[in-house]
Amino acid sequence: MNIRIRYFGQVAELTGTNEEIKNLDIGCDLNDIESEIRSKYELDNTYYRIALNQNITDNKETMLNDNDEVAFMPPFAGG
Amino acid sequence: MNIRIRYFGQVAELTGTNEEIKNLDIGCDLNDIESEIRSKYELDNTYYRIALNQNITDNKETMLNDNDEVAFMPPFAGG
Amino acid sequence: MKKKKKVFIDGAIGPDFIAESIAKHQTKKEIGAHEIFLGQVRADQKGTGIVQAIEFSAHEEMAEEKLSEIRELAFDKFNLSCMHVYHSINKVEAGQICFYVFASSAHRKDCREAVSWLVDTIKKEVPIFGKEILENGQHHWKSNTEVL
Amino acid sequence: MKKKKKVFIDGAIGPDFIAESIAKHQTKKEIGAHEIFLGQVRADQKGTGIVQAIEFSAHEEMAEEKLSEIRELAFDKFNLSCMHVYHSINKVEAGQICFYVFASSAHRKDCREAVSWLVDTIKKEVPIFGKEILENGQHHWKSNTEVL
Repeated sequence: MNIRIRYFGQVAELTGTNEEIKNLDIGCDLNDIESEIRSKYELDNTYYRIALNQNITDNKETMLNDNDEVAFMPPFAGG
Repeated sequence: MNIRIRYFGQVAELTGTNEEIKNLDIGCDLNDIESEIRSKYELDNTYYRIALNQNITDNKETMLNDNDEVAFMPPFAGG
Repeated sequence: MKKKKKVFIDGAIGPDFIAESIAKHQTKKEIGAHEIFLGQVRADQKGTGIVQAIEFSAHEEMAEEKLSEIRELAFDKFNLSCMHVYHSINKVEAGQICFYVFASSAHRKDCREAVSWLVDTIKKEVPIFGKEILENGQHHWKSNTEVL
Repeated sequence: MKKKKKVFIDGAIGPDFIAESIAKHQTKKEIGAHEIFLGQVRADQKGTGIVQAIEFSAHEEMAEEKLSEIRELAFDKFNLSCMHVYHSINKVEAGQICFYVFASSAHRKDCREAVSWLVDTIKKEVPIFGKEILENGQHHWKSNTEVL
């Protein structure tokens, strides 16, 4: 299944890209994708939250579906 | 002594004038002037407060001095 | 001797006047937040008629003195960069703006609380009077003691 | 299907834009009070440099969706005639306006409380990001969790 991964603000600066598509096996959850991204881009010291299909979630056991959007978002700074 | 009497808003509408000068005997207080004005213009059913020299006061025993300003002011309506 | 600032504006306060006063603050780069209150004349039903305009009058010297005291108090109470207050005198039609309070500060809490306090205090303590002219030719005297 | 309103403005929000949106409300004669909040970019010291501009970015679709929910909630919570929210995207220089919240109601309490709630809620819940560009060429990432 294809997952669209998007990076914003400081996270995008660290990843060097705004988005990428990952092809994952069915049965993967948010934990799986987060671990991969964290180690690939060395995000261990970066503060971010994850939005799955535009909703912030802390439940990393959520199963992913084809065409899901996973967004890595640093602290909000509007206003 | 001369006292400057000023009327504002609804009070001025009832008195038909914005101001007048009254010549009073030394020793008169706010009570004296208020009674005279109330009966002259029939202000018994009119809500107002009095400012002596631009300060609202409820102390009607305050003695008046030459050139004092006594203002009859209805409820404020700014804003 | 307190500095008296211009407070009264003849007739309605125009949106352009507000825009100009906002623009003037763009050189003040320590400001992070502006809070603005605008009072607009409402076409309320009053007795048998609808308000068409308010004719404002004031004890101007006393109002300016009082506003200058209120301004000093606000600078003491809140951490502000700037503060401006304008009120209409004479006729303002329904739908037009008659009262403009503007405060600026580094952070939003100060200007927010200042504007809220300024609006309430000015309505209560400044000798401004308002004759509501109704469409049917009658009039009604506005009073801030009726609705707070 | 919620109606999405235009939220993002490319670059600074000009005083003229604000004046126009005030002027548009003068036909609404049930309005007695407008409350406005303006966020302005501050030339803060950040580390070794001074903020010269902020480059805003956002998850725009998510931000618009979130703002549309916040707008609906505000209409439920407060008795409002109108409400408008605009935020800059891309570069805004220090001294310029990047955030504009406007609410109107018959009486001042509603629009005052609404603007206060809207500003706080939007800063906390809407995915907008800000890169503070310093005069010395470095940059710093703005975060609303630092100062509330």
